[in-house]
Amino acid sequence: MKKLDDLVDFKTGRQKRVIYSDPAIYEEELEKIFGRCWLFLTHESQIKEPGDFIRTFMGEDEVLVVRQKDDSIKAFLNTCTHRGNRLCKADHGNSRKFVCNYHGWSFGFDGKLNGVPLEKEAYNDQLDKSKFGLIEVAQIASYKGLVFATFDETAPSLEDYLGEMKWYLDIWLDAMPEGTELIGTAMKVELPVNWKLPVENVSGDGYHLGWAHAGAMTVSSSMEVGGLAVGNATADNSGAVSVAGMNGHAVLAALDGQSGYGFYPDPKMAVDYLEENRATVIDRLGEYRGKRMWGSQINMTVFPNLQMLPGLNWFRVYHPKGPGKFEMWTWAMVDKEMSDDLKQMILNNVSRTFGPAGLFDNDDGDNLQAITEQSRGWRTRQMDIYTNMAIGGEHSRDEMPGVVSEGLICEQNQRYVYRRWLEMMQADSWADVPSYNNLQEARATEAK
Amino acid sequence: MKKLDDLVDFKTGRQKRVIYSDPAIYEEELEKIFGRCWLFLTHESQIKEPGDFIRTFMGEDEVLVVRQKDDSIKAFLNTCTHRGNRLCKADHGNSRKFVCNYHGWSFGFDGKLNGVPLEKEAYNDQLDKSKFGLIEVAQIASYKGLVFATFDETAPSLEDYLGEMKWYLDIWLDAMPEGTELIGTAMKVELPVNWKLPVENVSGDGYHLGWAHAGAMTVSSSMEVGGLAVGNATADNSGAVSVAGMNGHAVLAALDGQSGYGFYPDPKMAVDYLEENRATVIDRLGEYRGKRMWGSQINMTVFPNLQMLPGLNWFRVYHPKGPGKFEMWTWAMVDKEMSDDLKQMILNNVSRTFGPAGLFDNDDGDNLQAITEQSRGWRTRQMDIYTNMAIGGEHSRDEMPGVVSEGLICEQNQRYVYRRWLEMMQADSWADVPSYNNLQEARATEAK
Amino acid sequence: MKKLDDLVDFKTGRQKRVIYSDPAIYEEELEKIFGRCWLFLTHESQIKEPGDFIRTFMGEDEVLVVRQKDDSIKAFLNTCTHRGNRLCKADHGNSRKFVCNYHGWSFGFDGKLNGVPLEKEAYNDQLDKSKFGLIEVAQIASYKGLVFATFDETAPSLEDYLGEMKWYLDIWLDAMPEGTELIGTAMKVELPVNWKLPVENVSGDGYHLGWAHAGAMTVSSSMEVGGLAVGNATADNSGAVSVAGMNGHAVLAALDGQSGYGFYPDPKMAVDYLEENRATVIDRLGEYRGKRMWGSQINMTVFPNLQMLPGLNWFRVYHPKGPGKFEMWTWAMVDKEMSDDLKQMILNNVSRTFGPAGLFDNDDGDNLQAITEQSRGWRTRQMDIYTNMAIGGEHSRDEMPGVVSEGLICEQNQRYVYRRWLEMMQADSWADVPSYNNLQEARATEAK
Amino acid sequence: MSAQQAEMDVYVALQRQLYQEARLLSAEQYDDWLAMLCDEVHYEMEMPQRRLREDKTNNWAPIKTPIFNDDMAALLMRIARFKTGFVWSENPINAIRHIVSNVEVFNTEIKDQFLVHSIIEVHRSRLDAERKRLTAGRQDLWNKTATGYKLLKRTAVLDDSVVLDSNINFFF
Amino acid sequence: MSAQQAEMDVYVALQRQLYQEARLLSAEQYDDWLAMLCDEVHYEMEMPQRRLREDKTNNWAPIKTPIFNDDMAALLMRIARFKTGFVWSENPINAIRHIVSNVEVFNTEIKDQFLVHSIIEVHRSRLDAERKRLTAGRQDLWNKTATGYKLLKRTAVLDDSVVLDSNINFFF
Amino acid sequence: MSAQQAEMDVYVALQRQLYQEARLLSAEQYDDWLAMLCDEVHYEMEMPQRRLREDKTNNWAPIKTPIFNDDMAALLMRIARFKTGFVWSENPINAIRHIVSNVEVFNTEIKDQFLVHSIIEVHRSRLDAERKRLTAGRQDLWNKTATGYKLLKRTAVLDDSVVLDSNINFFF
Ligand code: FES
Ligand code: FES
Ligand code: FES
Ligand SMILES: [Fe+3]
Ligand SMILES: [Fe+3]
Ligand SMILES: [Fe+3]
Repeated sequence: MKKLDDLVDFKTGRQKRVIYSDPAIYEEELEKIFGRCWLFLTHESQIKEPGDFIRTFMGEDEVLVVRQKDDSIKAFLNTCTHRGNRLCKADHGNSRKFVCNYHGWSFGFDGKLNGVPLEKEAYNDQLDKSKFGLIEVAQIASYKGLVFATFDETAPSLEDYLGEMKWYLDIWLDAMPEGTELIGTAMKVELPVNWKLPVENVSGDGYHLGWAHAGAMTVSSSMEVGGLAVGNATADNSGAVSVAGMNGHAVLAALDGQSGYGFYPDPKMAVDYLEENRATVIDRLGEYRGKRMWGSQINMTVFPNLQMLPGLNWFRVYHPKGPGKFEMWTWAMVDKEMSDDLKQMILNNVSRTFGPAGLFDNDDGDNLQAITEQSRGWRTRQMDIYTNMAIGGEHSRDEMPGVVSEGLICEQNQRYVYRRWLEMMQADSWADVPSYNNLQEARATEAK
Repeated sequence: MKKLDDLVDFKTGRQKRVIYSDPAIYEEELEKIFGRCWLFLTHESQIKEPGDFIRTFMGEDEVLVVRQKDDSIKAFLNTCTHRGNRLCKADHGNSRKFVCNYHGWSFGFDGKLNGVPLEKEAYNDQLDKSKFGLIEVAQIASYKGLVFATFDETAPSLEDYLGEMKWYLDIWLDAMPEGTELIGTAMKVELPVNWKLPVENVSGDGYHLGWAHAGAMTVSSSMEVGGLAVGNATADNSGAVSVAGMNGHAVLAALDGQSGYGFYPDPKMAVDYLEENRATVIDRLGEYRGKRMWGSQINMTVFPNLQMLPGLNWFRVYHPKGPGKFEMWTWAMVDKEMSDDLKQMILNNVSRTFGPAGLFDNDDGDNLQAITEQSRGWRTRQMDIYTNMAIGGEHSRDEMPGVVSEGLICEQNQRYVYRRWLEMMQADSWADVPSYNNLQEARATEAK
Repeated sequence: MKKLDDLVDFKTGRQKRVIYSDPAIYEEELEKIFGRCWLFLTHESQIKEPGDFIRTFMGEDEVLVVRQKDDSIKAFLNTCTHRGNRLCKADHGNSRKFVCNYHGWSFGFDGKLNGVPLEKEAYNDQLDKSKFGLIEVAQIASYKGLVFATFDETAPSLEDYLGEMKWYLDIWLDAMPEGTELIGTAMKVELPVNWKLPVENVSGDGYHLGWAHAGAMTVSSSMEVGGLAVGNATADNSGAVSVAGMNGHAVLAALDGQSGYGFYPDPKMAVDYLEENRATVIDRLGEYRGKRMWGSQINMTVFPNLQMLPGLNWFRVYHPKGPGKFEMWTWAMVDKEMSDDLKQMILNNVSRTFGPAGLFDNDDGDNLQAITEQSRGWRTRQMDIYTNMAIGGEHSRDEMPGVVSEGLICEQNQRYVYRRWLEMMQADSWADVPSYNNLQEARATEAK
Repeated sequence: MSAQQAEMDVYVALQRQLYQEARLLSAEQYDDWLAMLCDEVHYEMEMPQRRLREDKTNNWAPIKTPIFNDDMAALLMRIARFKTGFVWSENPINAIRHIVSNVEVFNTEIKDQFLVHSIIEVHRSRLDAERKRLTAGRQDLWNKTATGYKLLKRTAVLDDSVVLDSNINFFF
Repeated sequence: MSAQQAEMDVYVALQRQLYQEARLLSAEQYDDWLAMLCDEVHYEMEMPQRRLREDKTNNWAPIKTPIFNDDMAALLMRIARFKTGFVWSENPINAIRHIVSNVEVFNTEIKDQFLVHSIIEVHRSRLDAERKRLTAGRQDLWNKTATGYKLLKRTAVLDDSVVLDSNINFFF
Repeated sequence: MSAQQAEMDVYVALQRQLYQEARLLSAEQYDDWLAMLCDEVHYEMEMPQRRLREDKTNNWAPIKTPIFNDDMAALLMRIARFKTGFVWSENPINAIRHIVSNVEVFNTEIKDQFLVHSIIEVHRSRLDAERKRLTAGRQDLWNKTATGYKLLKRTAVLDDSVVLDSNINFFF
């Protein structure tokens, strides 16, 4: 699909609108991106006991993620190998086995086909059950609690896939000794929007906060966040950074150590927790991350569809449902050490800010839907749109990996996300996909 | 469409899931299958009087089936030849003529264009009305009360199309001297399911009964049906047969002479009727069919979309509405000789078991919908599914035509239905479509 | 797309049904017809003051039409040039500027990008705002109050595009000194219908009035209209004409000078107005148009999607929403001179006859929807339909431009509309599109 | 809010009246329905506009665009049309259901005249599987008369800015 | 119309009864629901037909096609099926809501027996984002007994000629 | 079922109260709505879960996931946001209708405190032809006070496991 070349231009930050509406491009995405990348499945804390399972999606494919007896985790296509029925209709739960509703084939939660009704009478014992176990994903792995899988056995290891992003992920996943957990269940919302638009937004769009969310910020902001102001009257980019160029992953980060709770109307309880535990975190992550980043407002994007806001404790994955539709699943993720009261307070605040009735979340839907709709008209779809803010500001910092620009308000990250999108779409296989696990290399590439 | 070759494999009973979701394959089906095969239109009993009509579908094409003055039956596309308006919006009824709502062109119920408003003033009598009659189907014919039509004038005769299936159809259509009739009106249900899935199911899937319908069987089964048991705990295949290889038509039959009413909670009235009339039936159909088959639980499939359960008195046709949608129309069919009380009792039971709120029917929808949905995902759609039960058990029996396997629980029939599907899809014309009206020939073919 | 050749045959008045349902043909229409033709945007009276705007569509593209400070009118794609958000969500109103909801970019109502939040802090003043103004249409122009635009800068001038149709448009637009105005707001209705069907209908289908609208005519007709009668029992074509061959534009006209109000139950007030002002109109338009046409039942069609009924004071535009869907927007258009009472009476009557609950309009929807649906079936879609009424009756009249046939009941106009459709669809550019601004020429062309 | 709620028996009676009216309309019992109307009845519904909250200028559409703006004569004409037998779009009958909810009844300055708020949803089953649904708010004035409650005025507001049915061959 | 409206307290009581019945059905409290039925209850819903108004001939479907045509035994059988635990299509529960409106209550010739009209809409949330909705009219006979009002007969009419759900694992 | 029905006048009064509340919410008359709430009001709606009936383990989501979990302060904050004039998604107004049905009223152990069940459907007309509809069940506690009935607690249950609107800029 060389024609893709003119759809995205990294140097100028240009995109053609058709990438948000064209069905053929979307089909290609299902194969080249969702069929190849490591996709988030669940957090280990959601499936603690053997038999605990969650039903989720990889692209449009439905999968069951199940905790095994040996504490390992497996993921299967949620479909019976006999006539293809959906195997499990529950969103999550605990089950010793999965029995198909159509003919009663019974699969262990290890995916093995254990029971076939009338195996003797009807199949004359000729059925080789070992050939009809559930279909597993090609690779599955965890990074500090987060479980990912890919359909592509040639995909690089999860560690390599995450690359330098791990340094940032650790700010949340490895800050406290006991690590993190998701609490409650997913808040699921379906939007008539192309899946790339929310990813673009959270990956780097600090610019919209002061305007699109002016109403919410007015009533619920409790402290300054990375130099943002209601109505974008002013902005101070000195205390924050945009970081990208890490295999499509990206980070937006304030550097004050507290502003993550800036959108909570009453963050005291959370801020106290930060300061009580900061010493521990500095021990584990060092001065810079422990002091300046832990607790700050940070947006983390793991390409292609996982986004997290430590501090705010917000955690979200997107499941595409067609070129103009996706489901977003949102959770609160917390440190296990937190008190039950603090966890409840955080869950309430995550819901109140970015849940289905969230003061902030309710500002974004119409904008993203409108962009999707405005990528369809015959004339409009030919238009280019741009993420060209602060082009040329990219540099590196010794204290952190990745390509850096100053401030939360800067479109560098979106440009790098779209570059990765193009790289994946144009590659015939993983062999053609560049790795940016080494910053020099990455910069070299840009130089070109 | 040679690529179809790898979509269905007769020998191993394999199918690719994409046949249940791909729009291009569906378009091909409309032309190669619904555009060529003999399709059920109505039962003669539904349109007794001249002018009686029913509005139905052949594939997605809407047709009017009308009883003529000379008692013959005609079928027309339900569309005006002027600007193409739908001609009749009623589901059925009696009408002397069909007048178009748009400009008032008036067609006799023989399809002739009789009246054109302002023919003189506006058309200056230049309109050759004989050229604007309603469009008739290419061929129409009845077999013992069942009216079929085809859009293909090169299609074989209905008799040849049904072939050896007639021997089985007669067990219902020709058992009693006065023959059969449909009572009541169609129970119509729309399902988000590919049309082949219910056909596959009823054609040969005795396997799902004990499991998928365990709840219904528990409360309403009144006698043993072909060796089935709730939960498929056990099964006895000795008293029943699966029969296929007859131009895609198939039969599933118990051989006890009563079990057709086994799913009626209180079948006494119906069973009495069987025994009172069995002598007559033996006279007409001979010992074997009269004793062992008449009254038994039997599933009959006339390729591609008509299915009947004599005994249970259930009669159903499927109208495709896209790759992932169809309407199913269900009736009760009875012997004309039956008393009004028995007919009413049968109608109530057909509705209660397999109607829109049927104890049994309500178990199938979700399974078939799930299979359809699980044929869409990028990864899942690449999966194969199998109907490989009891492969190799095919044989012939002197007492009955067709390829036979023992028992109701056996996937032979599904394999033959998909083989026919592939034959129709690959044929450029009827000339390329093999006929299996001679068993030897049929077996020879398999041998290959 | 030469294959289009067999889709429409001008000589015999034949069309293939697939033009009403095929998605590829529709995509082609968006480019070749809605992407090239002059499309109606609004009436100048709807946007009187600087900053008055209306949100409307050109094909499926959303545009803002805005009155400028210098009283000129501009039209912009209703989409932000930053990330492509919908700019204005109001249907109409008055605004000094359009501020995007996503990041607050602020555009003047002249389309200039005036304000970019944090232009200095975030864009480092590197953003060339002059390059990010709103996207204007290629050409915009007015004809006596009606504002049109085109996306094609190579399109002929509006005057040339309208050609001889102007002679007819003036019967309404230029009859009275102060000209016309739209009153009230658009009555919007969405129909599951192909957009060409209502255009065909109003362009020349006097034939359906007596039949399709028999109920409405029975209760609300107050005077004879161009020889029509309820039930099409009779018709007198002497007092009316069908006129076409004018670049796809068409006219259907009674010649009595009053029948325009024939569908108003109580037209006295309107008819009095006609006679009080007829002298003035004769002065301006001359005897023929002033006496015989002003006030008559007249259907005017401006290709491709604008239709007007002077007399009835009905005004309608169609916006396509896919091959099988469109929105129709209906207004009452009146002479500015009319009294407020008369204007209100007219608005009530336009609504009561052809509004969403209109006595007449409510008769058409089902017919047009049915034609659309009956253009989809595999067999039905292969059928041809015809507009072959009174072929050969075409002639010219010295007193009026265009190709003329006698009477309101005559399908000449539809044939010419479809000829134009084919010419536009087959043309690679406007250079290939024939002009019929000279009748001789036009006739010559037909002769071929 | 300041409006005063009607007595309970009046509230209940008018609630029942509205339900009965709905059933009559669904059953096309138009003569019975007409008997529920005052001779001076005014029946109106206007086309909604989507405008910016801050945009209060009146140079936009000073005239309201009616979907209905009927007096008794106009209502009789609509019903007469149905009775001609020529309204092909309603043959066969499109099964229709008038679903009424949120009935509120308040007193007015005028004795025996009551302000009635309600919501109506119209569900129609069209050909085969096609369905249509329209939702509207209603504000009525009902007069208590010797022969029962009679509708004096109905102002309905359609809850769509684009009408999503191809005809409105019914009343709200 | 000639039917005589029941006393206000009866009207209100039966309105509450229908709402309570709806909540019990939505909550699958079938035993509590059964306690609201007369032993001789008749529960029926038939398949709608679309026929031309002028077509009054009876050579078309003299027998009515039932969706439900149940006596107590049949209702008990349906409920017994739900209780087997083998109805896989209802596991997990499809969240269901029985929305009742337009309740009207009239006296009948029989003392303590009341004719009750109502409309019911059933909303079901199925897997993930899938929803189903069915609308029906109901005409009931309720008897006033020492142990409260009991349903004697229910005749429901589905407002679709094609059923738009894959099962009707519930009651209207 | 054992719960005891409230007196008829209380039932009718609270039915009217809920209809009035719905109209105030549809009209964005938030101050009037606030006047209907107790200061200690608790307003909650939680995200539904689809789980197997037999799966009673509690190692799944011991914490409930709230869509709303608001006290008066939180409600005031939501309303304050609407009043900032910066909520672009609600400008123009998305015509909204709060459709209330199945109101039931029961006494509680506490005098002058009533348990109220109801169903609410929210219909919104968005841009052009777009519509959204959400259905929910509600269980309320209302206190009878000198200044009328006041809402003490509302527990709503959304009838979808995936929210089918892009925002919930309104109350149920
Ligand atoms: S499809 Fe699962 S057991 Fe047959
Ligand atoms: S379309 Fe049927 S008469 Fe014209
Ligand atoms: S999209 Fe309009 S300002 Fe960013
Ligand atoms: Fe946002
Ligand atoms: Fe089954
Ligand atoms: Fe018309």
